Amino acid sequence: TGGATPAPSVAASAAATAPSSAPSAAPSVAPSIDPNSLLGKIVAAGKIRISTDPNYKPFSFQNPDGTYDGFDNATAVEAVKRLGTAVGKPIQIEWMTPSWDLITAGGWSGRWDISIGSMSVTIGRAKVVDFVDPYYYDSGAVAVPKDSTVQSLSELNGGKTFCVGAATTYEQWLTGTLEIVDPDKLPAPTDPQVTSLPTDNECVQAVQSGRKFDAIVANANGLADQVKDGLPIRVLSGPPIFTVSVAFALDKSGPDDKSLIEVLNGIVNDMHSDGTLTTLSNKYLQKDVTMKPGG
Amino acid sequence: MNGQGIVHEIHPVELPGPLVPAGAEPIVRATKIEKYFGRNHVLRGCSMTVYPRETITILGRSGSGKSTFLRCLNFLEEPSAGRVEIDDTAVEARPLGDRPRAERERIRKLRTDAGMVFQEFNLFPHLSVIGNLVEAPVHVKHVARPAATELAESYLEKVGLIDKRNEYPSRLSGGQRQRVAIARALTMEPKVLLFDEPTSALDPSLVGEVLKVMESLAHEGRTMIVVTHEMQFAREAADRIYYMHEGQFVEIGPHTQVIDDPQDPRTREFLARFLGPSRSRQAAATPQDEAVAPPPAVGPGPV
Amino acid sequence: MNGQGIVHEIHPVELPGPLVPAGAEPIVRATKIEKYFGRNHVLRGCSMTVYPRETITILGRSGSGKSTFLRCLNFLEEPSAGRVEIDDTAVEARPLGDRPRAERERIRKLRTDAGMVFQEFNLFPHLSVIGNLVEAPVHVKHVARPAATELAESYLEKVGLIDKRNEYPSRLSGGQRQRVAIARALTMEPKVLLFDEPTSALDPSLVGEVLKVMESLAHEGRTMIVVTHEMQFAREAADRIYYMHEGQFVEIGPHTQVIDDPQDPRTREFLARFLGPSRSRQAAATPQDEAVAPPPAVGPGPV
Amino acid sequence: MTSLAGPVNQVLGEQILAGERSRSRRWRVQFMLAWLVIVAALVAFVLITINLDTQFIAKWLPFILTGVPVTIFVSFASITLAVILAVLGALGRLSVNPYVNGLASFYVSFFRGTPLLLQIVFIYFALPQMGLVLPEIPTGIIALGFNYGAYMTEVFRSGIQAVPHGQTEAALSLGMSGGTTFRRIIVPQAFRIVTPAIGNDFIAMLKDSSLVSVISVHELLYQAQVAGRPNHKSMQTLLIAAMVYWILTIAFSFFQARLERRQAVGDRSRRPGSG
Amino acid sequence: MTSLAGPVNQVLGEQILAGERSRSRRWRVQFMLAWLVIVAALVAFVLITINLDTQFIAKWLPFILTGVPVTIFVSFASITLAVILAVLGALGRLSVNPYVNGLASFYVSFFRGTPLLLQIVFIYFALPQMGLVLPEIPTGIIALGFNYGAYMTEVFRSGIQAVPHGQTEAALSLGMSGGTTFRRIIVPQAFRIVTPAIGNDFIAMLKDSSLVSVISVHELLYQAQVAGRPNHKSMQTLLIAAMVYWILTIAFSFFQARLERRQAVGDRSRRPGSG
Ligand SMILES: Nc1ncnc2c1ncn2[C@@H]1O[C@H](COP(=O)(O)OP(=O)(O)OP(=O)(O)O)[C@@H](O)[C@H]1O
Ligand SMILES: Nc1ncnc2c1ncn2[C@@H]1O[C@H](COP(=O)(O)OP(=O)(O)OP(=O)(O)O)[C@@H](O)[C@H]1O
Ligand SMILES: [Mg+2]
Ligand SMILES: [Mg+2]
Repeated sequence: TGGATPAPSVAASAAATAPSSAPSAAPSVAPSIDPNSLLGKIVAAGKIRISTDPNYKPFSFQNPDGTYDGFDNATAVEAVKRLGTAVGKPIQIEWMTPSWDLITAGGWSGRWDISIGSMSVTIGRAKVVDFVDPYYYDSGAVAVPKDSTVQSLSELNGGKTFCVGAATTYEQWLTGTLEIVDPDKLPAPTDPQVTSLPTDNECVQAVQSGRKFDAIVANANGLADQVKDGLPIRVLSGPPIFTVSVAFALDKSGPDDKSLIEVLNGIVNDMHSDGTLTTLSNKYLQKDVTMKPGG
Repeated sequence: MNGQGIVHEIHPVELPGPLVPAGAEPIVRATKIEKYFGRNHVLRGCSMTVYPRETITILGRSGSGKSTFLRCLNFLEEPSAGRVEIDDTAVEARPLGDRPRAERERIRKLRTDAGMVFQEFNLFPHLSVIGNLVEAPVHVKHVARPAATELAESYLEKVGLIDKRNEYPSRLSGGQRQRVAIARALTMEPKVLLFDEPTSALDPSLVGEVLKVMESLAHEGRTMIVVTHEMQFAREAADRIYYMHEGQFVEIGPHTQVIDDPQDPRTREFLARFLGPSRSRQAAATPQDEAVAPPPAVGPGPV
Repeated sequence: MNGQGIVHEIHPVELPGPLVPAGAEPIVRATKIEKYFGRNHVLRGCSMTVYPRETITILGRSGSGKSTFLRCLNFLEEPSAGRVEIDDTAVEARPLGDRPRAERERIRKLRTDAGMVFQEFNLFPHLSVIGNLVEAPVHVKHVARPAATELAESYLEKVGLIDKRNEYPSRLSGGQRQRVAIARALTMEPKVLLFDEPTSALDPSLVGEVLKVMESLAHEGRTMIVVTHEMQFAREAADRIYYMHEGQFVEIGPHTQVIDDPQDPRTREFLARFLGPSRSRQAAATPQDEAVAPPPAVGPGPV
Repeated sequence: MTSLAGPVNQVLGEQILAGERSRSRRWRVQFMLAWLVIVAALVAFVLITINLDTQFIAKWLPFILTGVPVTIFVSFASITLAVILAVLGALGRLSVNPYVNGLASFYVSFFRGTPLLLQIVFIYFALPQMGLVLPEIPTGIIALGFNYGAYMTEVFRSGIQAVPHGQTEAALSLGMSGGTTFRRIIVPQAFRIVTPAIGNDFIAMLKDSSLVSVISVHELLYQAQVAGRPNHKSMQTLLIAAMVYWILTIAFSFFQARLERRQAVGDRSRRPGSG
Repeated sequence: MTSLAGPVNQVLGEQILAGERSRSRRWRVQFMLAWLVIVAALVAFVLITINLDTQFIAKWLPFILTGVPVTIFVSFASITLAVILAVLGALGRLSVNPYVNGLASFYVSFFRGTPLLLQIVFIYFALPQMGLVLPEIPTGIIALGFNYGAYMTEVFRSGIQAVPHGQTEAALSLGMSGGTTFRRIIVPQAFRIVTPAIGNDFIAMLKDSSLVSVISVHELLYQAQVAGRPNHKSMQTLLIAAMVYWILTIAFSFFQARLERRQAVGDRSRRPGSG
């Protein structure tokens, strides 16, 4: 994977003001934007409403001063800046924070324009939202309580108890409803007893408070972050349970989003190729997650 | 219903009282009032003729229909049949409602002409005494508030409560409340006053003050219809008494007839029962007591 | 407080009534009862001596402290000072509470000996008539339920309500309720019955039935203390009358004295006021009426 | 003398009764019509905007309905716990003992003063720290029970206080002890007074029990979400859940109204105004 | 004759008063002591089990508290909307018009029959489909207002019905029209009757307003979660939120109690039992 890119530390806010030294291969948008398309509406308003879930450190969180921060948010800020350049008009960001269930369910009724919030690309979701090209690749991992004797995934077969965040791909993986385009996913433990709490943070907290779960399934980076913070869990070693593309998502039932997707595809690809995403990944995750594993 | 055919006939025994000028026209004509509560036939063709300046008392057992009759007079209860005419405003029963607007207005006129005083006072607790009195003149008759206040004060004076003008009803005694209720009815300057057992809810020691006000009203020649159990009031203040039995007036006449010498067996039985076994002895007991106690009894009266 | 020093002195005017056998010991001794409500000094050293088989009536203006005195007798109201002794059970005032268990038991004994009948009946609405009567014998005296029921039925019979034994209080008239309340008190076979205006909450036409029961109790020689406004009852049934004025008994004696020939100016004023301007004329009015009506009036009584 | 009373009209009463009956029948029909129209409009709106997938619904409905018994069980168990706590709480709030009273008043203040959602989460995390690792359903029941218990404490207290003081006086004057008076005279009457409130609280509980879905209790709302999410038909499944809640509420309200009417029969006085 | 009355003991009353005062003072002190002990025990429990990070709290407290004005604003606005809807609803429920009555009864049944959380989500997504794209806060206010309005409709209705019928009769018999009677006689009395209920509903609303966090309204609970979760200190931030809710509730309860006492002064009758 591409750890070779130089990693200049760029804060999310700084990223917004950083000169886009990268070659802008984004298609210069035609002056004829359909005013009824999503892009047209955004340009007309000069504002884009981005949904994010600031309960998802290090991808998305808030600072004590209320500013939004994290890998997702920094990416969004940079992408919107480039969008502004492409349409020749600066675009403001309005952050929206509906609960995660509401974002993943689709049918946003125009409440917000786009989700830039670590949404994994699944076949099910693709039925209700349109995805932009992936901006990073996520992998799931299994953690066990620190004092657990479990060492490998196979030991969790047969009616063990699991805790996951509600409405996540990890819950879907456990319940056997996860359908992703990427083929390499490990088989889930058999007959899992699943407890789904609002986020995986609650799972860790539950373990901390003395509730007994055999394992927690969550985002590998998030779990790593929690281990770093000294929480009483241990991540099982071994290959990720699955890896999945993560992308910006737009509501399928909303206004025509083809032109916007086209522009955003260009922008995301540029941000890949000019190293911006890698830089941000290194900053927030201390590793590069923007390259397709094995790709 | 078939109201067109209703003609008010004055029954021979309905002779006007002594205060009524000869040849005066009746001010209240209630004609063949019927009232059903479901299948319960509570009023059975009650008619009443009242002349100006008369005080009428309705007597009768509990449940005989006295209150219902009084409430039919100002359509607080919708009669099942019959007609009420008060001072040229006539309204006929429409037991199934749906009155045209003009008729609803006539009912309001009729109610304005017939001031009612309830057993339970029914003062407006959120208004001061003076507020209770001026509310209706201001909002019904559209009298200017200062004029209404002046009028109200004159009636408060009459019932002896001018010093309570700014009190709230909750801070008055029962007797005072009832006097305010009377003043409230008077402030609308009604043609006839209706009283439904105005002293029954009062402590025995507070009854007197209200009866005094009512007697003074009777003596100054106001037209009043009074349902009461106060035999003494009926005897002293009523020009005529209507005795009701199971929804019918079975005896009508002055107290010298209805109370002191009832003709109808039901009236006679009522007076016996009503006064109760101990009270009925009252009249007879006094002489006996006098016989026992050596000095001639001065009676319970003041000196 | 300083209860040790309380000695019950029988005031010279507290002569036992005519039914009391000579030399009988008093059954109720209330000694120097004081009662404060905050700074309001409601009872000011009230003493009362009651002999077995006596009927005592307490008269007095509204607010003079009659109910408070009665309620102090069975400690529904804690006296501020004084002592109550009923049939050898003596309890002294402890205005600040904290009685030892034994004394609380004595109060219960005292209450069991003094049956109380309230103005508002206070029947237990969730129990049938018979349930109301047997509840206390079963749970206080631990009488077996069948025995209690038998006793209860005998008293229901006495008040003429045996046919209502399984009714619920809500389905009785006021007069019936009060008679049940009397039967309930009787079923505990108390030494003395306390009545606090037992007829004030009743419709005038229902007063008679309750007074009748009370009179029969008086005549069969039960000890009773009755607060009432029914002058007629006081006159006919009371052996002695205590007249209370501003928390003190200011006149004590038989009705021939207290009602018919009051000595104390306050008693005299009360009787005048209480009977009210119209009622005070009653005694005087009857002869006048007789003069007007040619045939000698048979009065309101039945034939 | 001529009769004072005219002939009695016997037919009139029946005529009026018939007229009143037909009027009230017409009224009820129109009332129901109004409901029908509104429900139809709502259904139309939903069909237009949500694009119901009937096949999907038919497939998942049984799964969603498995949440109903859980919802009802949790509600029943919670209301039972709440009643017990409320009786204790009300006794405490009426106690003359300052410490008992203080404890009860603290309980009421605390559980009424903070959001139920927080209480559920707290209790979920706090119980294990006190060494009590209960499964999710009992945990949810405890949280709901404590919360509603606090509200109902006040209901019970006011129910006890609503029993007229004359009842206590009558019982005491018959020689009953304070305890006997309370148990035999006050409590039975207070219970009658508070039954409607308990019914209402149960109906409210039916819906608030949906909050325990956050701690993974598989009740109605949870099941609806689980069915909807992976298939991205959340709006449809939630709508179904809403309908089920509504039907449950209507059913229980109906049941409650009948119960109250039945209770009231004994209470109604034969003659209004007689005491 | 000898005086029937003995000497009047003037000191006794003052002695008793002083005794009663000192007793009630002692009681209050003990009561507060009980609270203090319980609060101390709670704090100790929290400190032991949660391991409060004071530095973290100090850093995030301002962030969390930014939710307080939102919570208060949303609650106030919602209760205002609810009162308006409840007045209309109560009028509808009392209307003799079967259609109006049907509409009002549907409104009450529907909004009381389904969970508030679902209503918030539905209204959030349904309004834009009806062409009404309101921001989140107004949307939340509408959802809360409609829900509480349904509950309060019944409160208002029973408040209006609690005004004794004699009041209506007195007004009508003075010649007032139905409208004047309602406006000038019934409504002022009904409002007094329902004020305590409105106060209680406002306090309940303070806490239920936390549910609008799901539609991106940054009120107190939301802020607490956002501060806590990513830093793995949810318990601490939620605890802070709970404290703030509790303090708000106590403050408003206090305010409400004072208001009610003030209102009650005029109502209290001088002599109990006289009518
Ligand atoms: N609103 C009502 N609905 C049904 N029945 C009623 C109603 N009002 C009165 N009645 C019945 O009508 C009859 C007459 O009642 P009404 O109140 O007129 O008697 P009353 O003569 O005034 O008695 P009282 O002296 O007790 O006041 C009674 O049988 C009563 O039960
Ligand atoms: N619980 C109480 N708290 C304070 N004051 C009271 C209380 N009960 C009675 N009082 C006052 O004590 C005085 C005497 O009241 P009480 O009820 O004994 O009078 P009463 O003679 O029975 O009058 P009535 O004939 O009206 O029943 C009154 O001034 C009354 O206001
Ligand atoms: Mg009547
Ligand atoms: Mg009294």
